[in-house]
Amino acid sequence: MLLPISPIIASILVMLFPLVASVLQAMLGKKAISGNMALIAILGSTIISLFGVFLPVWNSTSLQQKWEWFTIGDHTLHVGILVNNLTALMQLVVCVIALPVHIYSRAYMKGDSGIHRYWMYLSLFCFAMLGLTVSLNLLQLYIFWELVGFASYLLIGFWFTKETAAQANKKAFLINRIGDLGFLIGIALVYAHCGTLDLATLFNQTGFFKDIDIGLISSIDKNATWVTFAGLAFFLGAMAKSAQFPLHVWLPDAMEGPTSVSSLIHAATMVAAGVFLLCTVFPLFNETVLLIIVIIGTLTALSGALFALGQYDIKKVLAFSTISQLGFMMVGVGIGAWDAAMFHLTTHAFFKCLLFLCAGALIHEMTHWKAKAQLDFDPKDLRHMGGLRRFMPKTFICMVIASLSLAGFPSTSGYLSKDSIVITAYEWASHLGGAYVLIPILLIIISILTAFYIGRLILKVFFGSFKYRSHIKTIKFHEAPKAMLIPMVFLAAASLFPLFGLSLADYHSSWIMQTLDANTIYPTQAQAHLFIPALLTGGAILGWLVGWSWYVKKKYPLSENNRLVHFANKQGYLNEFNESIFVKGTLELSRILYIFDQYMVDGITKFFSWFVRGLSAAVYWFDKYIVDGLVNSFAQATYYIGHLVRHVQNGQLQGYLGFALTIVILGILYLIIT
Amino acid sequence: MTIESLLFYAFACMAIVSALLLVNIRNTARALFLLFIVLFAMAGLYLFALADFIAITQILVYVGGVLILLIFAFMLSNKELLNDLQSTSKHFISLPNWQALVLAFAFLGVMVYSYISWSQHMPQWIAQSEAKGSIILPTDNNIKALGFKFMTQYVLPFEIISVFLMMALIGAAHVSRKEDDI
Amino acid sequence: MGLLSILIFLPLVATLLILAIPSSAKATYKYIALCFTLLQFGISLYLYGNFDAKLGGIEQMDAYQYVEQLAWIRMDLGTVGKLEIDYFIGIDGISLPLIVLSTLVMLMSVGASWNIDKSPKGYFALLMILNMAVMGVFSALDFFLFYVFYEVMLLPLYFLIGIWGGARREYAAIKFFIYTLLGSVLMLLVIVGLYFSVINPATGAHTFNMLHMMNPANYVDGSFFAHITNYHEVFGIPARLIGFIVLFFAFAIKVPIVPLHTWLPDAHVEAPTPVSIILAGVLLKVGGYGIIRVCYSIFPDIAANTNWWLALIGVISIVYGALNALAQKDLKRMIAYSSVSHMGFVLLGIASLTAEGLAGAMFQMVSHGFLSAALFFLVGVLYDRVHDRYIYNFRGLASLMPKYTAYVAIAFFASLGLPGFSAFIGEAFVIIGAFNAESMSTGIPRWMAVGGSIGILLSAAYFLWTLQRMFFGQTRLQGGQAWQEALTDLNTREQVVLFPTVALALLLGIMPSLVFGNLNASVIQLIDLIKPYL
Amino acid sequence: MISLTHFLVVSACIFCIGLYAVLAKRNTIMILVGIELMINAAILNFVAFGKYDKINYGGQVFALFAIVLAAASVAVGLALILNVYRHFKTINPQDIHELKD
Repeated sequence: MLLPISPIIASILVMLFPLVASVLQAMLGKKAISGNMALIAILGSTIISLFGVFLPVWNSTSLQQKWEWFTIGDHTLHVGILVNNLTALMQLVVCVIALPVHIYSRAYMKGDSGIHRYWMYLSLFCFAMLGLTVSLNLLQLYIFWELVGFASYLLIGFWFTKETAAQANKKAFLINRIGDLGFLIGIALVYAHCGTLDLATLFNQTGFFKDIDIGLISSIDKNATWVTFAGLAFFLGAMAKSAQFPLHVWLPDAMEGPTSVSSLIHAATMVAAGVFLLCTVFPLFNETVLLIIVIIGTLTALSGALFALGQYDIKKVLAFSTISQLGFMMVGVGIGAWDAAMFHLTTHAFFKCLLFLCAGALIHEMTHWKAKAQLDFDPKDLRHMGGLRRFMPKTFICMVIASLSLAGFPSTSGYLSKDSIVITAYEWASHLGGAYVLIPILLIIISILTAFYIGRLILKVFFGSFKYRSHIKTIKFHEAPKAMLIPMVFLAAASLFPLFGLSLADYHSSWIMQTLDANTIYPTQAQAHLFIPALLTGGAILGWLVGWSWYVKKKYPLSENNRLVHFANKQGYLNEFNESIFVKGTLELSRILYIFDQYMVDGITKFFSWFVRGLSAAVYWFDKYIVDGLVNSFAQATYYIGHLVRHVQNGQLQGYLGFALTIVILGILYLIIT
Repeated sequence: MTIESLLFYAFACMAIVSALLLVNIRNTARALFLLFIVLFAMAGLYLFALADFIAITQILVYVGGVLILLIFAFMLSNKELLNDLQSTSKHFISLPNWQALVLAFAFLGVMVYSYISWSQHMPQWIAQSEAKGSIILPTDNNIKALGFKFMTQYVLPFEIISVFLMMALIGAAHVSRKEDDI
Repeated sequence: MGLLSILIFLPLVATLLILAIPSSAKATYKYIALCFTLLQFGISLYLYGNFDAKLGGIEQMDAYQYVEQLAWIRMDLGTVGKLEIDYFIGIDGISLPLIVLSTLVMLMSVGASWNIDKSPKGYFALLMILNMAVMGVFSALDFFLFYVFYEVMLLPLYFLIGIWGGARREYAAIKFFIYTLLGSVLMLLVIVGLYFSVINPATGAHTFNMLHMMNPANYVDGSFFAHITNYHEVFGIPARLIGFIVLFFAFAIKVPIVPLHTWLPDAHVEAPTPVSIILAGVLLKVGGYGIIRVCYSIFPDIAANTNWWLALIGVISIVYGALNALAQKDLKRMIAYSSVSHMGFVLLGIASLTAEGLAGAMFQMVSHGFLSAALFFLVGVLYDRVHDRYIYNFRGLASLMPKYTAYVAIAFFASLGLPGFSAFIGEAFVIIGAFNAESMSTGIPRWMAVGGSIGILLSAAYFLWTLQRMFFGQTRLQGGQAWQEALTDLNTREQVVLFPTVALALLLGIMPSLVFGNLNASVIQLIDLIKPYL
Repeated sequence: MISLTHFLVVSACIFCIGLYAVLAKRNTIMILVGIELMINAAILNFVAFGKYDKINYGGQVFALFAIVLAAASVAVGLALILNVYRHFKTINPQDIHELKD
């Protein structure tokens, strides 16, 4: 025990610090714009998380505590804290990533008019994310799950006056909603069949790590239809959150948010929550679901890498890279190597966060320089950069380290974790045989593609020549400020292998893998540990050489209007497809339904009222003209006769005479006839 | 066809046509002159009924008195009628008032029908007087016979009608006097 | 005079007081109304505080609390028997949350009525009569008394919409009136039928007592609605089924379900803000309450057989209402359709016949009660300022009215079921209950639950779309500079009205036991009542 | 020898024309003229039938009476017309339909 409090209390504190900071920030509003509260809170959280939760729990014990929440019917739901290896690791990763991002944000967001909101939202996100990691109850987890989505919504739309940002956060939330529905359905299915949502009751309090047979879940038939459906439902939730194909479309758009936010939420932590969820409920998955996870994961990795190739927006390249890497993690879960997935999640969190922070630094400086030089261009566009290594050498080094890690270059953390997934996938495929081999082959290709697109990014940004070189002499191009560099350097250090294990090449000896041992059923294949890393590294170097000749030496073989490039740049026209099919379809349906409602449903009402009014009018007509008409016609006949006679009595001599003579004639005629 | 009947038809036609014109003409002055023709034609017709004295009287009294009176009354009565005189040139013949027309035709029909049916069964006194030969002949001295009758058989009605005529004339004069004279 | 009676008849005192005070002192009316509603709210909180959560209620007379029973009408009808109408009130776990909700919503609506200047005397008098009727409906246990309150509720609403409403107020008022009257007239027939079928075991006379109607033993053998020995059929349909359908129809109009909902958008759009608040906050709940208290409790056998259809109607209402809301351009109409969608959850939850579903439905009613009230109030705020509600006429309000935007955003997110807010608990448990129904074999297939959950997605779509369209982006207003000046941020009064609802939404979202605790026993009791017929 | 019927038909024609004038004319003087026509038609009848009454000479005597009466009636009639015109400023019988002043 490093701290005199139990890990449970410690993890509650870890959660509460950011919440308190967020509430305080909300109450103070514009009076507190320094962000000190948020920083102190996350610092406290990090320290407590490391010393109060992670170190006592890691590889030694797992704890849970619950409090009654409410009773519904015969079931009582609890809220609680579950601390085991998985949750403690996840919590620590979130804290450790969040801390540098907070420091970085102080410089990056300086001077923004809404900065008080920024700190409030960021703290809210940290609270939700940290709460998500240690939730005991699935419903509780779901609540935090949506809350992180909400915080992400707020942060994506931070610059809400920008139309694209307002569109992007709506899109992000809606697509996440689809996943949330899946999650909710999964919860409902589990509740309906197991009667509890308690993770400890369901999967044993250590999660499933060592004793997979103890939890309640072991007593159910894993091949039941509902298990498949529940697994798919949970996976749907994870798909949306972790931006899996085809629900990944929100993530590139989410880059509308501040870059610091992108690095924390949309690269390192929140998007990884899907993977974390799958690891949490892993025992629930049966073969079918796992296979689907693998396929979707591979598809995601492939499409992400392909789309990343065609992007010009630096953040979008990184966003697709994130999608691609999340696909790797999904494959890891799908092949049963969730330990590798978690490992990759951790390493990815560091180097991807770093990549984003570096990109943020670049954008930050580009924007400043642009403002000073009074030029108008998109500061995020790769085509406007080039040769920046001379002006921002430190950023360059950090970014290169992160890129090497992403590409899986030996001696970086990425090398360890990515190889662990690819090699395990190979083992898995060779165990199963047949068409399963496609998966590792695809993964290798994707890895090489990864190396290529990140190489493209580095080469385009830092090598070659700056597009606006003529201006550079008069207006100096600065290195990023210290407050931004320090977190970057820290993360760069964390992206190298020593943090995760002393062995430079053997991922098995990494402490994460040692503790989170997934007990995969298929045999290890020694030769894979040799040729796959060699293949990957060789492929990466080859890719960089090609990239060098293409992007630095300007021997680019493809035209910019190449259809493939367009396809990748437009993200495979998925957005357009969604827009025209789902969005337009739903809107059209709603419009049609409203017309239906107005004219048919309400029309029936109106028809009835029309009918009743018509009927009453008819009855009134009958009454007026038939019933009353009989009475009136008597009166009228009398009146007419009177009127007729009155005509004779009109005081006109000729009239009198004519009338008299008429009567005479009639009399004579009568006489003649008789 | 004898000359007598030809003349009769001519007079009859003249009377009827003039009368028709008389009622249909708009111009009152012309109508009054047409009345003059009608009265003459009627006097002619009386001759065919062997009433020479009546015919003479008709011309004297009507044409010489009544008609002159009418014309004078018309001339004296108003400038509205004179206006009417001027404005009538457009419509030489006025549109008939259809109720009156119907009534008039009805009467005509009834009368003609009754005459025709009646001519089959003449009243007895006509047959008797024909049989006795007590019908007026063209050779008879009507004026003398009338004089006798007025002075003998019809003396009382004659006197009454004389007084009546005087009363009427005095009354007419009284009625038509200027009101200021009272 | 018990506390419950005081709660019911306090507004009547307020009405008399308002009528007695001459019009020259019309400024006092709103303070009188406020005082009395505050007092009512206090009483309801007291009732809530002293409520024994262990007692179930439903058909057990001694499990009701704050019961008052007085002979009201006793008439010897000779051969027909004795007419027995009681003044019989009491509350159980089903009515308690709704009574507390009603007093709160009434308080809100008085707060929203602060600027009424068109004949305030009549307005507040009618509002208070409405208040009395609502309290009466939620606590009456004699069917005749229930019906009286139910009808009394209509009249003030008709006038409130018809006199203080918008441009097409007469149309809307008449539509509303005819629709609800249609339901209640049919209900009267069934009430009479039930009266002649049920006898009070103590006196042997026919009775209107609802609790006696819930006990199968009290039915006269061979009577029209008799439980076991029933040979009566109307057009080949069993009499009890007819009775159930007619009662359901009456309450379904109130809920409202698709396709009996068309009065709602019109009434809401034309009604003044406070009346919209009451309509959405309380009136719709009368429908849900009636289905639970009357349809399900008196006809449990039919309820068990028809729940598939009810759930289907619920799902259709959810999806249909949500899609219609998506097509709206008038903010108020959109919220009105969202009410249809959200009340569909209530029906789905009730029809699921599981404890989770029923409790979720009750929770949803409570949550929707003050959230929709808050939403309508927020629309009213905008309408007060510029007399326009057309969504396309606004843009970028967030820069102009930050506080207002914050409240709108919170209310929207709370309504779309963001966890941490009350609507989430209601909707989630309705969905969970509907899923659970298959395990409990109550006959609700799971695709209905999935269909219902699509409603949650759609509700996010229309709320977020509105938020993005009206509040985000660069400020651009239809009315130009004039609007820009007119659109001031929320004032203190408005914040005082809004803050409690938002706080309550958050509180109930975090501590749902505040509601679940009291109604759980009643829900279990109701399930036990229906279970034998499943 | 002209038959009696001839006279009667001609007198009927004249009578009807006079009748029409009396009923249809919008001028009191023309009405008076119509009356004269009718009287003349009557006189023609008197005269025609009088041919068969040689003993009393009734036809011709009464024809004379009738002529005298007609003259008197015209005199009185015209006097009335003038008076009426002075009073009503019109001689259209249709405008003269009030007995009171």
